[in-house]
Amino acid sequence: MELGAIIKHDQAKAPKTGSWRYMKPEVDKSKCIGCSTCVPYCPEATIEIVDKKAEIDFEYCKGCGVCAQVCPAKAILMKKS
Amino acid sequence: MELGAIIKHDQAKAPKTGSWRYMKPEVDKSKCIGCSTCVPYCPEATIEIVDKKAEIDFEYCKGCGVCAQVCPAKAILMKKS
Amino acid sequence: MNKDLTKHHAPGHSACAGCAFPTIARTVLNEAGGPVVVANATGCLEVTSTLYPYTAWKVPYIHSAFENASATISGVERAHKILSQKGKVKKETKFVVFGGDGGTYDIGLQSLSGALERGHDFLYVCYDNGGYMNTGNQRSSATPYGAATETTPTGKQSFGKMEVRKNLMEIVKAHGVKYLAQANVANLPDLKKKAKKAFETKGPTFLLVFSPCTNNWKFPTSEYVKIAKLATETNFWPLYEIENGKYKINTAPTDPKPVSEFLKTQGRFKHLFSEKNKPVLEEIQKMINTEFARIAELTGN
Amino acid sequence: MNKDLTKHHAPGHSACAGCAFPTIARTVLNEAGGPVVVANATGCLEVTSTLYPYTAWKVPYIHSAFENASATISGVERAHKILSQKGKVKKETKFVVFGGDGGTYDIGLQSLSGALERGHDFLYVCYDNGGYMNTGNQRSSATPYGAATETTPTGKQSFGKMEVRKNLMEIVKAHGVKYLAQANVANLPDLKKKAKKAFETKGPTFLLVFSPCTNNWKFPTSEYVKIAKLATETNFWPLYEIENGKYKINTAPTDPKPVSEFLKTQGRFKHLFSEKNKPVLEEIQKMINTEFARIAELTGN
Amino acid sequence: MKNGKDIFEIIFHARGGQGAKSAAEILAQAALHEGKFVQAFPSFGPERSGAPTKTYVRISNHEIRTREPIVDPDIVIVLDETLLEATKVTEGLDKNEALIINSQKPAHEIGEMIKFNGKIYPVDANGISMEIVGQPRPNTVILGKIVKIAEIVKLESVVSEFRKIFEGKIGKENCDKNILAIERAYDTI
Amino acid sequence: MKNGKDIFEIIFHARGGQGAKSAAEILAQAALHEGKFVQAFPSFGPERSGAPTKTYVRISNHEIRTREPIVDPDIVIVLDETLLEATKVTEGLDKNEALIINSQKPAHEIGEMIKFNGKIYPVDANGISMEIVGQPRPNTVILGKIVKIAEIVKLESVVSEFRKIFEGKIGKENCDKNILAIERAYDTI
Amino acid sequence: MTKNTKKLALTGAYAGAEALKQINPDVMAVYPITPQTPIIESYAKFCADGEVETEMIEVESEHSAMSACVGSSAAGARTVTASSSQGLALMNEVLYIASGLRLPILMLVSARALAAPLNIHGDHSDVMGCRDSGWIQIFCANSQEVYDKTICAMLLAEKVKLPVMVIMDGFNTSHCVENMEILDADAVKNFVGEYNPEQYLLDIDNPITVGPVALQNSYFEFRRDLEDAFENVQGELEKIYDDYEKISGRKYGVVEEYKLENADKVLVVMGSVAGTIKDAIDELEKSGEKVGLLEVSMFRPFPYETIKNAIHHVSDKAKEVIVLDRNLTFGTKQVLASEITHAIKKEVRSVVYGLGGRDTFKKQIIELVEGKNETGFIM
Amino acid sequence: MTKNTKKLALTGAYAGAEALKQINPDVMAVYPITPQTPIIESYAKFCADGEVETEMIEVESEHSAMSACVGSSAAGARTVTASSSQGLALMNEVLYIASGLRLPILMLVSARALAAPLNIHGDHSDVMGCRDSGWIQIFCANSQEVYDKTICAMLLAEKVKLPVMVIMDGFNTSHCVENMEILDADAVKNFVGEYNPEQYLLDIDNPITVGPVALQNSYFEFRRDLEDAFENVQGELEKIYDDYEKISGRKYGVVEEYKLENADKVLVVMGSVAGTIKDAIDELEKSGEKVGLLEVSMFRPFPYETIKNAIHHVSDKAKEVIVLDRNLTFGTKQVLASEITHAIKKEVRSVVYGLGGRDTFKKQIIELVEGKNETGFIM
Ligand SMILES: Cc1ncc(C[n+]2csc(CCOP(=O)(O)OP(=O)(O)O)c2C)c(N)n1
Ligand SMILES: Cc1ncc(C[n+]2csc(CCOP(=O)(O)OP(=O)(O)O)c2C)c(N)n1
Ligand code: SF4
Ligand code: SF4
Ligand code: SF4
Ligand code: SF4
Ligand code: SF4
Ligand code: SF4
Ligand SMILES: [Mg+2]
Ligand SMILES: [Mg+2]
Repeated sequence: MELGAIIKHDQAKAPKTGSWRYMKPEVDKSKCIGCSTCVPYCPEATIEIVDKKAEIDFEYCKGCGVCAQVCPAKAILMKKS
Repeated sequence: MELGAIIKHDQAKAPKTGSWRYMKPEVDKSKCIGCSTCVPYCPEATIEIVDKKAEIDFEYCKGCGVCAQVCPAKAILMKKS
Repeated sequence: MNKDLTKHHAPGHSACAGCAFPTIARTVLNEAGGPVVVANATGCLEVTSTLYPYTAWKVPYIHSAFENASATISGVERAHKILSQKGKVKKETKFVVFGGDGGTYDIGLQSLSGALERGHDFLYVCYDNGGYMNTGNQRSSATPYGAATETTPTGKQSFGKMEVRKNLMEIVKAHGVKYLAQANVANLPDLKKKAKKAFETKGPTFLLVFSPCTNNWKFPTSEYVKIAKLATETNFWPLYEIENGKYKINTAPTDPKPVSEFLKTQGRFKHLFSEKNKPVLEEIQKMINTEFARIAELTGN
Repeated sequence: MNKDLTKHHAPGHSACAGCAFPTIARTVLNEAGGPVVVANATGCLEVTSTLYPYTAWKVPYIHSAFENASATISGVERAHKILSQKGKVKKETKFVVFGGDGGTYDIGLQSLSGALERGHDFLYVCYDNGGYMNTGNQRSSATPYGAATETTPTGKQSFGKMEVRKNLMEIVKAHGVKYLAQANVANLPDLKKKAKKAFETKGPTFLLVFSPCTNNWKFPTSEYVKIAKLATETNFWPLYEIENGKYKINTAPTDPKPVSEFLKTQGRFKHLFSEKNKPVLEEIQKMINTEFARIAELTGN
Repeated sequence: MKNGKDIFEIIFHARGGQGAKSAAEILAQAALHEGKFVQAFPSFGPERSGAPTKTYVRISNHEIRTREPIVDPDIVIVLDETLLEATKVTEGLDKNEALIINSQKPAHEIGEMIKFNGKIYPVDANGISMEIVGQPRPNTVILGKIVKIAEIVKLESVVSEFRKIFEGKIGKENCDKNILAIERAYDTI
Repeated sequence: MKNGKDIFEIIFHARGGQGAKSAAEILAQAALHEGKFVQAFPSFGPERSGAPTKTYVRISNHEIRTREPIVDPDIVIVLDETLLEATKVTEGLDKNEALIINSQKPAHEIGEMIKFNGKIYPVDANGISMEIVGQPRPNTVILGKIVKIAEIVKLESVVSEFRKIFEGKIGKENCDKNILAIERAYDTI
Repeated sequence: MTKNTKKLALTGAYAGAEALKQINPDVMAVYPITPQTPIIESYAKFCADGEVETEMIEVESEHSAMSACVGSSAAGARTVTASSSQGLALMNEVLYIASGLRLPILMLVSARALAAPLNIHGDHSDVMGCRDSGWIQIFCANSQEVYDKTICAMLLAEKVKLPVMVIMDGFNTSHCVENMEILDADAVKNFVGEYNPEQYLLDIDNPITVGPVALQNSYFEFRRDLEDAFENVQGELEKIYDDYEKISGRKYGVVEEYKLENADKVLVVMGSVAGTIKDAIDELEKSGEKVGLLEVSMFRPFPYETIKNAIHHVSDKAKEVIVLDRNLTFGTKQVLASEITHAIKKEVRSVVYGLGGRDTFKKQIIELVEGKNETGFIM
Repeated sequence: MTKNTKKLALTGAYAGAEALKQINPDVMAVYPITPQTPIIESYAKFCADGEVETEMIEVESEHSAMSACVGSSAAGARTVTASSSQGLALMNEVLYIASGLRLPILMLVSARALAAPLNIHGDHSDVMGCRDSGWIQIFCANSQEVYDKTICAMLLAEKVKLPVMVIMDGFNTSHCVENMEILDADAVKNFVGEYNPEQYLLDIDNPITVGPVALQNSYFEFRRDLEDAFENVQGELEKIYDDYEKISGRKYGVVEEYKLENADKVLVVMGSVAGTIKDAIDELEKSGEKVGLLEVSMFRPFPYETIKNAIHHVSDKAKEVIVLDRNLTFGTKQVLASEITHAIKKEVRSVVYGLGGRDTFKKQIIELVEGKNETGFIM
């Protein structure tokens, strides 16, 4: 065991919180204007703008729906996963 | 012993702090104008005005000299006891 | 995962889906502009980010107990000072505490007060979700008047919490802190500016950041941004700062919405919309008007 | 012994000859105007008044620990409330805490803050002698800037305490306390008035009372009144009150003496009168001017 | 109890916030009401909305003394089919034992997905509760199905416990709707 | 040491704030300097200015191990004659042992007052220090007398310890004056 | 026996809250901490609904919670609280003060591990950490015991003028719903009676000073008084248990025995694991191993004599006395093992189990008894 | 041996401060309490005069003092503090955290009674109250030992990565001026060396997380690690003592013996009363009573084996092993008596003395040994 329980960040040890997901955000790339509004609000920091479109890392996305809620273009839809 | 060390006020048990006294306040009754200035400032609450003159309870007076210091009439003198 | 956003606090943490504080933590840390050490009081942020064997923290991080984060950072900061003097550490470093409202307004207040008084060079960030959320939603002294919590439940003889919120901003200000500000997770540009200013100020600084809790305020997981916005739009949570004793309101609604707009979004206030509790609702609106007027007056405008 | 003055606290206590706080304690209690229960934090007042088997207290009195007097009185006050409701106790009763500055500004601050927030009906009296006197004169956050104490001694690299006093009045005020005031043992009519007002106000109230310490400030045992007077005459210790948020200066010197007049009466400031420490002395005068101006401005005059 | 068993062990799989705890408790209270011995406890952890959780229920004709977590359940309940991916819900279940799952999918499809050849009872608890209650309340609705399959308590006991616990909280009308939904789940095949 | 004694025990009676502790310490340090074993400690209590206090000093040729308070002193020092009223300062003193007291009164008068027929050595330590130092410093001044009577340490050791401890604090001039006063006390009969 | 008892399924936490409700104390000062929260949350609801006449003081820390209890109890009010783990550690100083002042405060403890590292689960580190603070400590194995012993403890505290902790295992007991029975409210009300202290702060006409300074001349005597008070505890508690049997039909002792008579081996434990062990013992019996169980319920004061008498017939001949501690002390003997050694004046086998909520299985107990685990730990 | 040693007469408190000065730690976080104050006051003076390079943090409570130490030590700084009594009780929670995090913090304790009632004098209640918090505890009998053991303890802490308390009796040792010798500053500097932890917070490029949450799956393991760490302490301390002898000429052990060889009776104690007892033993010897003394210096971890070996030749035949505790626990065996019983596997005579500063006289020890005091108390 680590001395005094001191640990180091290791993303490989991260629980894949994608398994929490109940609803899944789907970016409608045709609607997405790449405005980045959703990016900083995602609690899991899973959204990146790739080629001017929002892209979600489903390994960690918990499906909260915050992104969909804040998107000015209504480009994200929450679907039952 | 008292239960839980709970005690009650009993003046008879009070240490006679007069024994602390190194200098002794002497009220010069001829000078004292009975103004009461000294009374509330005495840390030991030992001064009373009796017949319009300050009177000191030497059982508890520690001889601090506060009374002499505050007396507007310079009616109290601190003497080596 | 988003690289820019995960330089300090990474996903894999176990905050509730839709929780606000991860956004606060990483936004603040991003403004440190260099090495930064974090101390964290026990609470939701701490428990969800350091579940052995995984830590979400990519920067040096210490958690000791619930009530002592400020004392803990005091030790770290002074260690840095002396070890720098002795040439044993080289890098200039910033120090940040994250504490929940319980760990700040209540059980950690004395530790904070002491650290402010001693003048350590650190930023204290209180993410305020108005209650002890980690333990399941008990009242704190930051819980809003009228809110139902597990220890201030509504009942035949109760309309929820009956005491008004402690005014932590004023308490911290009274310590002569050079820079302190109230911010909101919904307004990130504002939060960033404030964090930056705080980091640039020598000595202790303080941020009080509004942080909705989906789980215990009882609103859908998707709503934290909307609800946080409403808090400022209703003047429930004004955005202001106090710099060298001078108050400044950063942005305020020109035409504030009634506070009920904010309250009605959350289960914890549901009972206030009964006929019986109308007076409580009115009371709340009054309190909010008064407090906002007080701050506005202090800005000298 | 003087009957009127010893209804609550009697001689036989072991405070240093010439100590100020007995005067404060009995003067305040005399204004209760009826039954009163005292809670006391560990400190000089407590230790000198309850040396087994003798207690100087003629009223119900409780000492629990150093840091918890406010929490202790919270329990007493609520016990009174419920036992009254249940008809088990009959008398209306006032509740007072006496705490030293260490037990109030520092280790007891959180307990005080909590009690204020909960809104208990009690008066907190902090007798401020600017340090931990019971343990032999260590610094507290009430110790004046520049004062030498055993833990802020003067030395090759030190001119005494280097941090400014915590502003306890502002901190307490920030809690929304309805009545609080700064008083001075040298001005008993003013102290009485304030104590009375405090007792008459429902909810928590607060008095901060200047209390010279012959032993550790290092002045002759006869001088406490004179020195305390000087504190107000130099604006080192302004007499003011805050009632429902409104500031009022009660009496102020029309032509304040320089603060050095006050400082030079005490051994703890002796070193400030060296050539080297001239800037410190000037700094102190400046601080005092600024603080008095701040209060004066707040009175709206 | 079913199959003359002396003790019946159930595991609920759900997400934090989905109310597995109250479902378990209603079940336990209903069994108690019928003179049974019961035990119900969560698999303790810092529960967060969304995180997978387990809840254990034991029902017995005799005093229950053990405090072990259940490792060999007689029935497993899955309140949220999305859990199937992350959690091995059939652990300890043999093919004579049953899996009840809130899902619209047919049993065989689920069976293939999770590679389980025991009994699978899907019930569209979300659909039922949305339809009848107007809100997703899969946790209580699914109770109907459990009662039907497990035969450890009577439907009326569950219904009456539900009423006892919730009528005060959610009002009679809403309560009636919920009960209707429970009954519907009981009836669906 | 005097009378070939192996251990010498002293009690100081004083008031809080009168500096018995530093007198005791100077004595101890001086003895240490001469290769003796020493021990000095206050009778512990919440000491306040003015309250009567006791301080114990042991000086020995051998290691001192006991921690007992002194009950059978060889010498008793009274730094303040007003203490005579309240305190039994001669407790444990037999008539071959000595009482040194800061007083202007003659020995016989004191002896009568406290009903003690042992040796009494009054010294006007206040007077001496007022005269030479300009301040009352009976605590250090009386050391001269102790040295003279007890013969446990040399005067020069005491003087040099005093200088070591105080010269930095009070300045050379003041220090010299104090030392002069100590010597005067040593010389007075 | 009283009629109108009610059969319920409750967690230990709710059972404790229910007992408190029926006691209806004057004051409850609390601060939340897992896994004590359901106790205080239920009680807050009772208050909100006017079901109790209790002033609930929701303070800002556990240090203040116990301090407010001290104030309230000294003031003359029947006073209760509840805590756990870090909370218990934080109020450590005031625990000693409560006992030193001889205040009959009742505290429910939902026992939990102590940091660092942080762990919210059950073990006995917290209560063992304050075992010498002058509080009576009573362990419970299940919800029923929590309910019953809470009621008895209130009476005991006031009788012997000492504070009492009633301890349930965090989560294992506090959060486990199980069958139990509660008494009629009136029966409990009569049983606990009114609290009328002889001396109390609010007796304005007879002012007292509570908590003075006692120096070399008297402190020692007050400490001995406190030790003397502990001498009476067992007798008084047994009397109260006898009386309680009359209204409840349930009989408790300072220890509980299970199949001890003919046992070759004895297991000694405290708390909720007793249930699992009983199952193990029954299973072992089938395979011919005669194992008995001694549950220590009253841990402070420690009932050496009772324990000696309960197991001496076993320990004299027994192959083994196995003592299970749910707590790990460092660089010394384990706490319960040490006490049992003293009681029976023989070495015991000391085993540590269940730290930080680690589950303990019947299988592991059987292995232990069968000598298949010699590590000294059940992990 | 190093030259330039200096013979002084110092109180225990000053001796401790002197040792700290020579160690010259990076950080000292403190809060004043009688009778610890002279330690921190002297140190403050060293700082004010620039004689040490130490950041002294004067915090607002003992809870914060230990918390700041935790922060500082985790940050990588050599960290010390000092406390006593109520202060030690107030920081109770954080003591466990310091050890759980394996932080080598050194604390001087001026041991004192615990309230209520309030008493400022010496006894061991405070340190006994935290004996299970995962700290090494080392007792000192006089100023010399305080000085020597403080130096050795700093090294020990860093070697075994555990926090250490060096304990002197409040007033009896802390405020008693007596002969002792200090080493040359350089000798101490070399002896304690530089502190270079492998992992620390301020190592910005290798970020670590200190103080995580460890649940059922790992907490138990971390506790066992801590217990394992305690296993090495005695060996490491003995090595350090050996090395220290080389520079000081003074040899320490985890226990100290006096006239044990031919003793018929043994007295076992900790702390300053040892001196008085030695005098008593010498006097008893004259009258033909052969009594020996065993001083327990390292109390945590408890050196059972060493003690057994030291007195088994006596205890086997001895009429009596008399164990003196300066602490009174309630409703259980006395602490040291209990430990000694375990060490020698025999009953001992348990006696409590010196509570709240009560003086202990040679005469009383003699009476005790001669069987003239059978009360179990020296009062
Ligand atoms: C001394 C102590 N008391 C109580 C607790 C239990 N506890 C842990 S976190 C917490 C509440 C945290 O509330 P807050 O600071 O507002 O943070 P949040 O969880 O809301 O983010 C409580 C009561 C504890 N860990 N330590
Ligand atoms: C927890 C705790 N820490 C420290 C102490 C020691 N202590 C007792 S009184 C005191 C200082 C009191 O200072 P203050 O409150 O200003 O009162 P004063 O003695 O100056 O009147 C201290 C440090 C204590 N009793 N308890
Ligand atoms: S659903 Fe939530 S977690 Fe997933 S991407 Fe959107 S905001 Fe992020
Ligand atoms: S907020 Fe909407 S439009 Fe903007 S980047 Fe995100 S998904 Fe695209
Ligand atoms: S000398 Fe001091 S104590 Fe005596 S009467 Fe005057 S003021 Fe009072
Ligand atoms: S102050 Fe002076 S004049 Fe006035 S009453 Fe006192 S002694 Fe007399
Ligand atoms: S309980 Fe609230 S604050 Fe805590 S993680 Fe969940 S949403 Fe965030
Ligand atoms: S030390 Fe100071 S405050 Fe304390 S009793 Fe003496 S004079 Fe008063
Ligand atoms: Mg919170
Ligand atoms: Mg003070």
